[in-house]
Amino acid sequence: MLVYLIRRLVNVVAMLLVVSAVTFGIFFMVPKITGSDPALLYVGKIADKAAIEGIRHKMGLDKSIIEQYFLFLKGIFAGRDYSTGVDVTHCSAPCLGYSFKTERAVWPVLLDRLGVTASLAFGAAVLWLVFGTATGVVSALRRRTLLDRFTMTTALAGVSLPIYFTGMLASAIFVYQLGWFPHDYVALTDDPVAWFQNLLLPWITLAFLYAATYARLTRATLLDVLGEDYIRTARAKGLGERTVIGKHAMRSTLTPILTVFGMDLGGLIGGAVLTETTFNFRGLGYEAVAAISGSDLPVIMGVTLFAGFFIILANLLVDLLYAVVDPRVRLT
Amino acid sequence: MSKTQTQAQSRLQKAAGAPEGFLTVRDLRVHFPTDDGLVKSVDGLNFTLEKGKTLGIVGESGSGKSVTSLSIMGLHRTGTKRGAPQISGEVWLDGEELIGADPDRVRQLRGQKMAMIFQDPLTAMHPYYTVGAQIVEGYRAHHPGASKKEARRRAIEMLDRVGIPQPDKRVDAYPHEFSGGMRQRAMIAMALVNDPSLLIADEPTTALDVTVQAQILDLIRDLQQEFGSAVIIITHDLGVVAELADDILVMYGGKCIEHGPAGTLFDSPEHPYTWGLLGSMPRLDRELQERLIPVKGTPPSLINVPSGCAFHPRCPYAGLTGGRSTTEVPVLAEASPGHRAACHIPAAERHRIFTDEIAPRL
Amino acid sequence: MTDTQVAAIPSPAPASDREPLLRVTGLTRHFPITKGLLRRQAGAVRAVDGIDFTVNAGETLGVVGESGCGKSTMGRLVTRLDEPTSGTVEFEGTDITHLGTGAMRPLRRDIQMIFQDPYSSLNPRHTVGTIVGAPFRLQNVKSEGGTKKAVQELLELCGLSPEHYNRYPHEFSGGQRQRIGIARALALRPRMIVADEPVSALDVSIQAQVVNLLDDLQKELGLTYLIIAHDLSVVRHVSDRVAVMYLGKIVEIADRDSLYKTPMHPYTTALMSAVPVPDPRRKEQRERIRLTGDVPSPINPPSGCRFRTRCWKAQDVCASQEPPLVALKTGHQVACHFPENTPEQTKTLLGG
Amino acid sequence: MTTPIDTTGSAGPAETGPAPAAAPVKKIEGRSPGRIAWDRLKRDKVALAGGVVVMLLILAALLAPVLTSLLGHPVDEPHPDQINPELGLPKGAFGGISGDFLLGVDPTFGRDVFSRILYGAQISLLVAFLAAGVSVVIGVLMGVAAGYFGGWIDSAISRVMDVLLAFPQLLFSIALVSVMPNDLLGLSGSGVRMAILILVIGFFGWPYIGRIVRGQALSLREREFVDAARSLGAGPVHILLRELLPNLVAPILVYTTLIIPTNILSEAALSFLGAGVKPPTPSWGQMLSQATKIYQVDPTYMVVPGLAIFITVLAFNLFGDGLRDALDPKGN
Amino acid sequence: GGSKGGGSSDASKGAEGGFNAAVGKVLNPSDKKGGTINLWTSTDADSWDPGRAYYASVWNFQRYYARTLLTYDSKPGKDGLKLVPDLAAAQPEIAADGKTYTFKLKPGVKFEDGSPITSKDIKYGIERIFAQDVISGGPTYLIQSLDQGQDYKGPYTDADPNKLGLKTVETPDDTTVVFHLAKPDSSFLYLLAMGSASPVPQKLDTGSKYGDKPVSSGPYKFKSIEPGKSVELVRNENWDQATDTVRKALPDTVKLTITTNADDMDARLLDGSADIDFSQTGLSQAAGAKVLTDPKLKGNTDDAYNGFIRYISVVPKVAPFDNEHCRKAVLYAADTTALQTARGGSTAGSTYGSMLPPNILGSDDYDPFGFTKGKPNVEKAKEELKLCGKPDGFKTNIAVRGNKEKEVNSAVALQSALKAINVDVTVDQYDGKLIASEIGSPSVVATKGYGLIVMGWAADYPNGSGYLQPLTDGRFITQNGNSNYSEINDPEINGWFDSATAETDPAKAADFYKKINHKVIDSGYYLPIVADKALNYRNPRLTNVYTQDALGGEIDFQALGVSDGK
Ligand SMILES: Nc1ncnc2c1ncn2[C@@H]1O[C@H](COP(=O)(O)OP(=O)(O)OP(=O)(O)O)[C@@H](O)[C@H]1O
Ligand SMILES: Nc1ncnc2c1ncn2[C@@H]1O[C@H](COP(=O)(O)OP(=O)(O)OP(=O)(O)O)[C@@H](O)[C@H]1O
Ligand SMILES: [Mg+2]
Ligand SMILES: [Mg+2]
Repeated sequence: MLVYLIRRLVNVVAMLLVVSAVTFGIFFMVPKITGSDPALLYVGKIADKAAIEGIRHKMGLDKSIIEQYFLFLKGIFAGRDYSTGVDVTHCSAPCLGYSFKTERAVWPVLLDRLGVTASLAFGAAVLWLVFGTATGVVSALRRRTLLDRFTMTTALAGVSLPIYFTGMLASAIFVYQLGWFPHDYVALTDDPVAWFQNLLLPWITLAFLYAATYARLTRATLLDVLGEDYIRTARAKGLGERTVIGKHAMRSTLTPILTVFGMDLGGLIGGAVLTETTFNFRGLGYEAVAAISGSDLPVIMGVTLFAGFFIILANLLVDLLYAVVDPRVRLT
Repeated sequence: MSKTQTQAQSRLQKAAGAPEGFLTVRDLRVHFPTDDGLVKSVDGLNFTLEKGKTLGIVGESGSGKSVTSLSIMGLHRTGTKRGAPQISGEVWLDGEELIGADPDRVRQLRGQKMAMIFQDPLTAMHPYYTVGAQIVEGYRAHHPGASKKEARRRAIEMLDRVGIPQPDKRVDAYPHEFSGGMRQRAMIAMALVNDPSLLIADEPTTALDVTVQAQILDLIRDLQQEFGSAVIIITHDLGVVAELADDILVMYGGKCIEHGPAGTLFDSPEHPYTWGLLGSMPRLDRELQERLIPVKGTPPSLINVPSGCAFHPRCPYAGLTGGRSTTEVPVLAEASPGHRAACHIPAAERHRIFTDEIAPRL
Repeated sequence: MTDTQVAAIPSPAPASDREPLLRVTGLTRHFPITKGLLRRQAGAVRAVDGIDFTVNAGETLGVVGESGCGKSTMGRLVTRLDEPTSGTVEFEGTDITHLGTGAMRPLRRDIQMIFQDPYSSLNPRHTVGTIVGAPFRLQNVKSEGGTKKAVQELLELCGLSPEHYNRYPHEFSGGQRQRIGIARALALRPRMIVADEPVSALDVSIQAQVVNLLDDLQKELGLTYLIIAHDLSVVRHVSDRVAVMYLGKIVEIADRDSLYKTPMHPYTTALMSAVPVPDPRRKEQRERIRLTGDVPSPINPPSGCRFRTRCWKAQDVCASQEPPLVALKTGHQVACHFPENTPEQTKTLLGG
Repeated sequence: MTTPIDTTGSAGPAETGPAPAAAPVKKIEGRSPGRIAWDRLKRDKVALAGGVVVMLLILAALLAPVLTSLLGHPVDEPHPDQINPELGLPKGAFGGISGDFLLGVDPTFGRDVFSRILYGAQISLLVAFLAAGVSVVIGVLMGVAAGYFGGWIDSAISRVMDVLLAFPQLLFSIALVSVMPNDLLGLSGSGVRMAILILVIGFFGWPYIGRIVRGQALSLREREFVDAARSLGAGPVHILLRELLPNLVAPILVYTTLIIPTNILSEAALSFLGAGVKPPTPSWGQMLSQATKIYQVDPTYMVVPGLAIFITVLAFNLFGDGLRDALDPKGN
Repeated sequence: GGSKGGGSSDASKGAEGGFNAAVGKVLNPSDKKGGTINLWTSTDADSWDPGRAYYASVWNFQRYYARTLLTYDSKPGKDGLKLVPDLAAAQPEIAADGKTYTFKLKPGVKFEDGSPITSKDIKYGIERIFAQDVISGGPTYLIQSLDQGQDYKGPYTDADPNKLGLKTVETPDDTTVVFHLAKPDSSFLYLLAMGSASPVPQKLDTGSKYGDKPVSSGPYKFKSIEPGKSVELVRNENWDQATDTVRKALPDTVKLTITTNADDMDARLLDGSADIDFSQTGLSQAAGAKVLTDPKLKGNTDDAYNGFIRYISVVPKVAPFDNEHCRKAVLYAADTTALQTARGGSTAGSTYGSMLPPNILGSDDYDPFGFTKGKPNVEKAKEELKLCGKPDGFKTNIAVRGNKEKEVNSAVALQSALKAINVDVTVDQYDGKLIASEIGSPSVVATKGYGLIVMGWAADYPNGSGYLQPLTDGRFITQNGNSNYSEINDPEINGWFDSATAETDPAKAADFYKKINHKVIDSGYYLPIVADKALNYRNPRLTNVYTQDALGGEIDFQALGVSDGK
């Protein structure tokens, strides 16, 4: 088990290295191919050759890509120093880079944004997990009834709606027409009540999308499980239907759902790009889009890696969880 | 719709009074409505089984053996939902009718008075719970007063009884940690934990090797002798029924075509299909046959069951019935005491064919 | 007729002058168990662990044994669907052990295979015509009258209707599917057919049809069979000689009658006595030998004689020394330190 | 070998029994697997409805020029008379919907939304289909290779899929699209963007197909008909193409129809985030993106493309779901 | 809608307001101190370091905390274009050759830490911008003006012990600064009025991090800066009203809230919980529509010129625009109303006839092509096409920043207008971040055949040279980051610039700029789309509201007060 964990962690690191190398390669190579100079983005209206050279040097762009990548990695593990002109500012490990646009280390900014994204993701996750699985279960148990057809059609509709559309629609109705919800992010630590009120609509919107997926998934899985021999065995033992469903069927149903859940949550924490853009929440996704439109490469790199980290971490956690839930899985 | 019908019928039957036998199945019909048509999996099945006796049900794949057993156990889906079979007829267990009974009552009986062993013990056990937990669960479902500890003691005792070594350790193992034979033993332990008076074993050894099969068959026999329960053993292996059964019921196309004491049935089978079964089997206990005597053709569709005698398209002697076999459904008729067969061929003719043509080649 | 047939076949003993059709020596197949990212080998499933046997032209060798003892693996090695770890497979004196796909292709005409599962051995997306015609296409065989005609003849030969040419496998019953598989195997007129559990997935009544078909085809076409099965009665019915496998080894190999009448290896005895007999009256009288426990894992087979952990006759020597497969009687080889029914022992154990 | 062997057994007297007539194999005789699926699909009214809508959409997209000339106005033709010059919004109520402008006009230019929706459908469907094509080609090749050859090939391909799935895809896509050069491979303008969109969406989509195909190939490889082919001397190419591929057609078809709506959503999302095709080429996501600025005062312009996406995606999903049920051997 | 003025009873109702009430005059003049100004923005500042900022609103905001030798007067309209002494005690002494400027500092001016502001701090502040690798992003005019071949790299790498190695600026004593120019420059004083010429105390300089906490020389100092969230200014106790004739410093606190949600910000503006939009780029289209259709709300808005002219460069280096008639054909065929609508309608800008914006001396309503008539002149355009020798039209490309929706719309609008004369235009959107290497690179423009380029320009300092020189002076053409997209290199124009620069009288200089402007338009190098306006909402409770022309027509933040004292 411990060996497994260590191996998996090594694996996680390896995956992150690959992700970072690919991201790094692409974003640092592309300007070379297209012939645009990232340093140009940092000068004022009138570009002066010497100034560009200076900025290239400051950003380390005058080094080879390998060297740059190596420095980047070094920053992650050991931290890095950046000159401010008068002295140096230390970007401590894990230093995901330093934005010359905002003169800030990327990592603390991401941590800060994470609060927004995590609030959004976790709140929505609770909602969709509860409602999604509940509807899925009801639908599976009332299979082929009107209720089933109705919920499944709604679910399919939910899957088919782009979140920015539902988000806008919901905002148009509930925020601007009815004025039920406020519309700007407030940190939990600042004002829990406002935090809740402000997040409610994005939660519901996001949860609607995912709940639909989960309802479908739950229904399909539960129906499969209900066809399993061991469910028949449980009934043959004379167990009540409640026990059969609640204990035997649900346990097997929840396992794959938790897997998907872990992955979804991991992905979302890495940046709920569309939701944050729709609701103008300055989370990781929003930050990333902003960084992309501002060509703030260190931030793009940082968010990509950060998000990749969460996805991979979710992968690992899901695998571990699976091993806990399913005794047949041996972690070796 | 079918439910009301069933209830109406059951009320009628209640009036008719409980039959004598411990388990009596009367005119059991189980029909599955499907997209392709109505699957008549079981179509008018009758039999009686006494306590302490073993009934073997044999028949080809798809002849309705499993469906019958699930009906007795009340394990089919019920209600008017799609996919649920239409069940009619009666199943009397120890004076109680089950088909029309309150599902909750049937549930109470399940696992307590009647229990079942399934073919594939690996898929029939929940992979996430320990073997012990699954036995304990079955015990406590019918002994609500029993403490966890008590139930666990009982589980260990049962595992010991079915011959699992180190039961106090193995009780905490998961099904996948058992070998096939051990799993089937554990299944049996689970089924017997409440001392059921009826045990149904649906192909309990098909998934097992011969040597392990022999162990399991011995175990079932021993346990039956010990507990005196009624046992239904379902299989397509005539050898297995011969080992265990007192009575044998041969099913074909959802119907019983022959039913009688094991000895009689092997000695003087009445139905051409039974002859076919016996003739197709290479046997270790006999001199080597030159050729096997197969039943030609393929099993019937249960949607478009052949008219008249369902076996007639495969029956080499269908010509001897004067055309009745294609038009008239044969009824089970007593051939000798306790031995019934459903065949249009005149009894005398049948005996002649058997003694002259079949028996010498078996 | 069986007796006559056995007699008709040149008896194994003087066969030294004639090369057997198939000769297998020291055949071994270990499946490595790998671990971790680097695919480090952590052990091996010793599925087939050094077996020798021969099959003569025109005869049928049956192979029995419990699940997992390596029967199928052996069959796949012989047909070169799998590459042995060591040992050799010779077909008509040619060593085919390590031939590549291309070099093997011509030989494929001579060795064919019938598979166990009639549902999975036919590609559900191909018509019967395509399936049975595949050998012609793959081996580039042109038959006069065209492939279609040849296929239809084959179908008829196997008791199917030529009209089935354009149908799909799912439209057939298990027995019919198995016939399609047999027709495919026969297409190139092979010398030898390896059949892995050809009937165990079938219902008894259908099983007999297929067994008879195999029988008839052998007579008609002079085929040589290597038939793998776990059902001792079926094996007895179809074989001339029978090999009993246990945990990757052949523990006994003998003429059919010799083996069934006077089994020498305790495992064979146990196996036979475990077969349920379809005769209610005899169930009380029979003397049974009941093995306890399950087959040990082929990853860690017991030392010495592999059967010793379940053997009632086992002694110390069994744990330390592996018994060699030796002929204790003409045509009867057994690997046991304490064989039963040896010629010296009384042959009266089995009565009538 | 002139006499066919009597295989039906000769237990009975030869003269008895009618001709075997191959037993009653029911009436499903003669139906190919595809036929069976079609028969099942025909019974699924909802899926059929989805299919019909899909066909209509494709038709509408193909006939966009014709329909536009019949019912609308040229796609890029501005109608300043429809626009309030002070506000830049349609003069008429409901986004300027009128007999002349069936779905209203777009803000700023007063272009015919009906035409733009139709031409947008061309873009959406083209990108979605071609991207699906890219995913399918790569996914099938990789999946089959991994599943069939196993060993290190499988490990390597699976790793690549893991890494790809660990990428924050949306983020990465926007970033990638935004750094891609303007002209590429002789294409320019909207063509480049579409090509990039197709490649990016297609590329990130392949692991999903790849995994499914790999799983299928893995299980098919174990099927005995593969051994049967090998025992007849078939090489890997024959086995892959003739034996495995026909069996993969069903899952590939299903997942293609199911990946298309996902692609439509991806294209819309990227356009929404400003990384889609460039104006004046119309696209649904881009229209929604424009609508974000005015949806509080002119919701029609948001609702129309939103519904277009919704209907299209829903139709594809319904059809894909139905197709999956129809092709699923487990289905009743 | 309307204001939720709360309990305030007086002028805050906005009765005295009205549309454009703060344009050209002071609305609600008042000396009432106290309260908080609530500025909101949906775009964070580029930097609070005066040396590194380029956003107009940040320059405006800098007047709260960064004083300069001279600054623009607190007056509405053209009066605000005048430079008045701020840190300087008086206007500089300019040597007769026009090349030496001597300033005397006011006594008693202090930084927020109480230390006096000396001439060295001024010099140090100017030196910082020479370190473009550290202090990047801000205007660099002073480098061009003062480096004069020294190749000075800024104080951080300065060998001079006091880090005051720039030779062209002398600080003979703590209150005197002397600037030596290479040649006379009538724009020089404007450069000194930029925040980038504000004093920075060397001991408190934190280099590239200075923007985290700039040291105040003005009436307010930073209490907090939370990037992306908020900024708060509080009174600087060490600022002395007596030393400052420009600022009234009415509020106690100035808060800037940065939101990502522009809709939310507009909602807050309209309901009064925000006072004014910091970025002054105008209400969103939705809010604009709401405001304009409600007379009461409209009364709280100003729609002032912001100094930008949005234009399309016609590039003579790209055929067939080497032919003047082809250029003119495009200009005549352009539908300026459609172009105006594409930018958001009449509130977003007026159609305009030439290339010198209305707030700059020398501008007039010259309109030879009739752009302000708002109608294309297709007849004339076709005539020109014939003269050009392309009666059947031609093909060309229009380059536009992909991330600027209004510019894309403009390109599309021109594209469709030119169809009338068979000119087939391909819209080519490039990545807006890459201006410098796309349209800013003449070779790229040539290879990609960008005959038309959509852009906008506002002067960094309000005179003709600040506006026109980068766009039209041939000597300003660079290989990267070029702004003279039309690559106009006309000796006559260049000469006029020189004359204007040498001219110390702004009015006379303005005459030259007028000539340049007319010539540029006559030659068909530029198609002005609109003189930009921004429809901004102001809270009726604000006092001393006026738009400052030198600050890009923005409301002068530092003058604002609140009537309700909150
Ligand atoms: N839920 C169901 N829906 C439709 N048909 C069913 C259902 N369950 C069983 N059947 C059909 O009923 C018939 C009898 O099935 P049953 O399982 O009883 O056969 P069996 O005799 O047990 O065969 P086997 O030996 O293969 O287990 C089969 O044709 C089967 O297809
Ligand atoms: N590809 C493989 N990789 C690893 N182990 C294998 C592989 N194929 C077979 N084995 C193992 O080799 C042993 C022998 O398998 P084989 O299939 O030959 O047995 P068998 O005698 O045919 O059994 P059965 O009667 O169940 O078909 C088993 O333990 C099996 O698990
Ligand atoms: Mg069954
Ligand atoms: Mg096998």
